[in-house]
Amino acid sequence: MKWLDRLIEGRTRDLAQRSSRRSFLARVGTVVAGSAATLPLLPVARAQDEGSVPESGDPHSCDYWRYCATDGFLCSCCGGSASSCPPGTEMSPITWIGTCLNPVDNTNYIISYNDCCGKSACGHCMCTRNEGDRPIYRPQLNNEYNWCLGTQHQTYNCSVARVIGKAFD
Amino acid sequence: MKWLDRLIEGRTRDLAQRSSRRSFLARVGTVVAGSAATLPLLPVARAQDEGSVPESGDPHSCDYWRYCATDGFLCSCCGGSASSCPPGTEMSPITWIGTCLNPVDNTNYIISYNDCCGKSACGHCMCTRNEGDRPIYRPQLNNEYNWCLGTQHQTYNCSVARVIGKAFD
Amino acid sequence: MKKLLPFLLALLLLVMGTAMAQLQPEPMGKIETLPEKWPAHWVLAHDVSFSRVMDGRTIVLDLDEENPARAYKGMMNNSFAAFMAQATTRPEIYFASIYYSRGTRGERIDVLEIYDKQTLSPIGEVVLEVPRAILLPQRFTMQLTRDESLVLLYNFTPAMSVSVVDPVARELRGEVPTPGCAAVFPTGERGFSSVCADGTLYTVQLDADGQPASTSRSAQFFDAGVDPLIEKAAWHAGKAWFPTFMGQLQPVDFTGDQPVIGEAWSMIDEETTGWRPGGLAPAAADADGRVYMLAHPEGREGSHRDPGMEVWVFDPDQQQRVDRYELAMPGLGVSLTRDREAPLLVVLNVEMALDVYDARTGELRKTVANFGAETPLLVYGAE
Amino acid sequence: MKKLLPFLLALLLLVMGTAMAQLQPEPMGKIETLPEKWPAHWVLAHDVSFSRVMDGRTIVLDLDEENPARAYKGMMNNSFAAFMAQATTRPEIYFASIYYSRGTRGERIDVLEIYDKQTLSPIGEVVLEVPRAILLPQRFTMQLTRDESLVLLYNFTPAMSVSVVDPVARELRGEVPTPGCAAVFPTGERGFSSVCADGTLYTVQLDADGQPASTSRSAQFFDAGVDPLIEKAAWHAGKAWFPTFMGQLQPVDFTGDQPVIGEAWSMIDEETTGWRPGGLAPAAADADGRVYMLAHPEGREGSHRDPGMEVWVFDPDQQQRVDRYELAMPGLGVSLTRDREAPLLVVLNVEMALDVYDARTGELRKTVANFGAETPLLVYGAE
Repeated sequence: MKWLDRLIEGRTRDLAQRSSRRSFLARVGTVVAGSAATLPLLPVARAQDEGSVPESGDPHSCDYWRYCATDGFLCSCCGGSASSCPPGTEMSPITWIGTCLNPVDNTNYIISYNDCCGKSACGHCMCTRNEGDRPIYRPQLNNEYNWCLGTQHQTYNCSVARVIGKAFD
Repeated sequence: MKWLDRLIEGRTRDLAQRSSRRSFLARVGTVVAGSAATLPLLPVARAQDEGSVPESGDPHSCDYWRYCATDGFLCSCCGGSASSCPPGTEMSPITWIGTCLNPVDNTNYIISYNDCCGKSACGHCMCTRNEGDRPIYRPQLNNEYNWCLGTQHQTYNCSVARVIGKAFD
Repeated sequence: MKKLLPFLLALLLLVMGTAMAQLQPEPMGKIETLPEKWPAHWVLAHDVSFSRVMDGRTIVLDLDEENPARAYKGMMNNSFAAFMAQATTRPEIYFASIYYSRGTRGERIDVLEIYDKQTLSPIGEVVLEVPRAILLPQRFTMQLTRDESLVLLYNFTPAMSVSVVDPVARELRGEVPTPGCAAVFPTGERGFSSVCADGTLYTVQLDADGQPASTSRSAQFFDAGVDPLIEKAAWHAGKAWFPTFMGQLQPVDFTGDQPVIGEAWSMIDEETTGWRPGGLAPAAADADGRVYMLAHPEGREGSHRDPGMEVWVFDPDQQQRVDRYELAMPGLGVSLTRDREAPLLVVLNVEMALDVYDARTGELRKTVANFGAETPLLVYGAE
Repeated sequence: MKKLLPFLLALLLLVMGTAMAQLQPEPMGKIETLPEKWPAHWVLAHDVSFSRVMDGRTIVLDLDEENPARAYKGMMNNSFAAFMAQATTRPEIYFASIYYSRGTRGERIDVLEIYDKQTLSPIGEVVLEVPRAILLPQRFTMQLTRDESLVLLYNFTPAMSVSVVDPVARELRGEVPTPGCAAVFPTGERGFSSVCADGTLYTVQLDADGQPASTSRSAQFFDAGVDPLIEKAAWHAGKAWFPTFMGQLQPVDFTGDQPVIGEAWSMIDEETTGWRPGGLAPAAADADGRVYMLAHPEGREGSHRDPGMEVWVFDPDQQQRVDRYELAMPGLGVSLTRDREAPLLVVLNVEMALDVYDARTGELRKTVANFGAETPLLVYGAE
C-alpha cells in the first residue's frame, strides 16, 4: 500500500492525485499460477540450464517489476534484498504467488513472495501492488495474509520477491 | 514534549520557530515542594474550608496553568479529565510534584502529576513543560520517570494534574 | 507495595515540613466510566498500529462531540491485528489477540479477550488452542452467532477452520474445519457460513454446545476465476451484499439456517463505465438496508483495494443507485452508525483520518484526525 | 509443521500441473548477516516507539551508504523504553526489556537480552528479579563495567538500586542499593558510581562475583537546589563531562577506583549570554575527547530539555569553546561515531530524523529520514 507507506513515512499530501495510479506493469498479473516455496521438491527447481533472469529497474522501489503482487515492506530496504531476508529473521517456507512481466525480455515470471518473520515491521518502503491478488478464500493468491507460517514466529518484518520460474504465455 | 506531540500528530513543520517557546507561565515553577499522592494521610487533605480552586483556561491544552510540570499525554484528551483517569486505567498512588501559578488568583498551587496506568500510550495531546523538573536523582521532582509505580501494571497511558494544596509564597 | 512504604513515609515527612495553605485536595484515584449502552454516534476506531502491530488499540470516539479532545472516550489495547466484535445483548466487546512471551518472539498465545463497555477493562479471556488467522483486518474474521451465544473466529494455519468459543461460559467449544472456505458469516440462530474458492458457501449449524449439528454447501453462485466475490461485504440484520471485482453486487440472506443467494446485478452503469469497487472495507449498510460502496474510476487488474473517490448509495431491493457522494479525500473504508434518525457515514481516508459525512446527504460534517491512532483500518459503529 | 504438509502437497500438485518454463529458481531461505566488527560510521538508532512503547526496535544504519534504502542494515526488537549497551570485546549488544504476558498487561517480566551483532538474533537472556527503572531513555541507565565482565542496570521502584548481571555466565549477580543516587557510571575496572541528590557521587567497587567489595562517597561537588547537574553526560574513555542547568561543565574522571572530580567551568561567555544546554541527550564526546553540547538561547526555568539551536564544541582540557555549529533543524540529541579520522556528529532533530554533520567542520552531510523509526530518541555510534 503506497498510501500506507507514505503515511508511515509522513508524506501524505500528494496521495489524492495518486489514487488511480498505474504502474508500467498495470495490465500484468491476470495470468496467475500457484507454486510453492519449498523449491527443492519442485520440477521447476531441477533445471539449471537457462541461466539468470535479465534485470532492469531498482529493487528498492515499489515499481520494480517483481513486486507486481507485493503487499508489505520491501526487504531490500530492511537489511535484506529482493530475494533475501534481513539479519535475524526467518524466511517463511510457504507463501503467495504472482506472475509478473519482466520488461527486459517481455516474459512473465512466476514470483514467490516469501515473508521474512520473527521481528516486527521493518516500517521502511511499504509497497502494495495487487496485480493477481485474489480474495482470502484463495490463499495462495492472496497478499492480505501474514505468510509467516511454518516459521518459529509469526511476526512479520518484510517481504521478498523470488523468481522461481518462467510462465509459458 | 510539544515537538513529540506534533510529531505524533503528524504536524512538525512549524517546530523550528517554536524552539524558544515561552508560555505565559514561563517563569513559574522555581519554587517546588514535595508531596505525596496518598492524600488521606496528609495534613493538607484534612482542611476543607477553603473551597475550590478558581479556574481559567482550557484543560485540554498544554498551556493550561496546572500543566507547568507535565510530561506526557493529557488525560483530558484521553477519556479522563485534568484530575481523573480514562476508563480502564489505574491511577498511580505516588508521583512527581510541581508548583504552578494560577493566573486567576495569582497564587502558587501544589500539583500532583499522577500517571494513569495499565494501558499503553493514549497518543493524544502530548504535553511537556518542565518548569520545576529536576534530574532523575531527585525523583519526586522528575517527570522523565514513568510513575506507574504501586499500580498493577506499569504501562503508561496519560497524566493528570491534581491540585493538592496551596503553596505559601 | 512493601518497597513503596519507606518512600511514602519520606514524602509524608517532606510534605509535613513544607509550608502549604489549607485546601481540599482533588480526589485521588478517580477513574471515568462509560454508559452501558453507547450513544448511536459513538464509533470504535480499530487501530491495528500497522508498523507497531504488537501494541494495537481500539479507540472509542464520540462523533457528536465538537471538541476533538473530548471526543476521545477511552481505549482498549489489543495485539497483532486483533479480530474484533461487539455484543448487543451484553455490554461486551471481544478481541482475539496474539501475544508472545517476549513481545515479538518467544512463546505464542492466542486469546479471546472480553472487555466491559462501561469500564473498558478486560473481564475475562478464553485461550484459543488453534492459531487464529493473521491478516489485514476485516469484519468477517470474527463474528457472534445471531443468538450471541457463541463467538466464531477464522483460522488459517494454512489449514482453514473456524474456532467456536462460548463467551459467557468463557470456554473454547472446538474447531470446525472449513477446507477451501474462508471467513465467517452468521447464519440462522447459531450457525455460520464461509465463502469457498469453488464459488459456493459452506454452512455449519451448531448445537447448544457449539458442536457442528449439520453442514451443507450451496450451489456455485460465482466464479473466482472470472469475477471474484469480495468477502468484505456490507451487512445489516443478517443480510449481506458482496461486491465483486468487476462491480456486481451479490445479495445473500443469512437469516435462515441455509443462506439464500439472491440475484447479482451490476453497480456500474453508462455514467460509471470503468469504475470499480475497492478499498480495505469497501462496503457497509445502514439500518434501513441501504448499501454504501467505495468506488474508484479507471479500474484495472489489481485495483480492488485502491482507495475510493466516491461513495455510491444503493437501494438493493430496487437494484438501483440512489446517490453518489464525491469524497473530500479518497477513502479506504466505510462504516455507518446504527441509528435510522441521522446516520453518519464514516470514511477512513488515505491520511488515516475519519471523514464524517451525513449518510443521507453526503455532506461532510467533520474530520476527526490526530486522535492517537496510527492505522485505524476498521471503524465500527457502536452497537 | 504437520498442518503444513497437506497444503504443501496441494501446492506441489498445482505447480506440477502448471505450465512453467525451466529456470533456476532463486534460493529459498537466504538470510543476510553483518560483519563482526561494525564499520565506524554505522550507528544504532534506538527507537523506543514512544506511542507504541511495547513494540520498540533498534535500527542499524550505515551513514556512509548513499542509497537510503541500503543504509538500513537490520533491526532488533526490544520493549518498554529498553535500556541498551554495546560490548566492545564481544560482538554483543544488550537490551533490558520489559514484557507483559498480555502485551500491555498481565504478568511482568524484566529481561536482559543478549543480541549477536553478526546475526542480529537474541542468543541468550537473563531474567532480572528487580524491576528495572522505566523512564525516558538515556545512556547511563545501563552500562558495562570497564572490564566488560558485568552489566549494570539502574532500578527505580521507587527505591533506587543497581542490578548486577554477568552477561557471559548469563546470571544475575545481585542488587546493590543506591539510596538517593541514580544512574550508573562505570568506575575503575569493575565498579560504578551513581549521582546523588545531595550533590555527591556514590561509588561501589565489585568483586569478581559481582558482589560489592567497597563503597565510598565523594565530597559534595554540586548543589541540586541551586544549579542541578544533568546526569546525561558526555563520555569518552572513562571520562565524563556533565552539563548543569545554568551552563557549567563539570568534568569527572571515572578511570580509577574513585572518581576524580575536576573543576567546573562555564560554557557561557559574553557572546552566548542567556544560552543554556538542553535536550534529551544534550552532550557527547568524540574519540579525541572533544565535547559536543546542544545549546539554546533564552534559557529559562524548565528549558533544560528544550531542543538545541546550535552544537558547541569544547576542548575540555583547555576549558574553551573551539567551535559553534548552527543546526539545520533544532536538535534533541547528539552522538558521535567512534573514529578519529572523519568522525560524524549525528543530531536527532525535532522531526525525528537524523542530521549527519561533519564533526570537524559542522557541515551538514545528509539527513536520514523515514527509515522506519517513530521516536529514535537515542542514537549510538557503533562501538
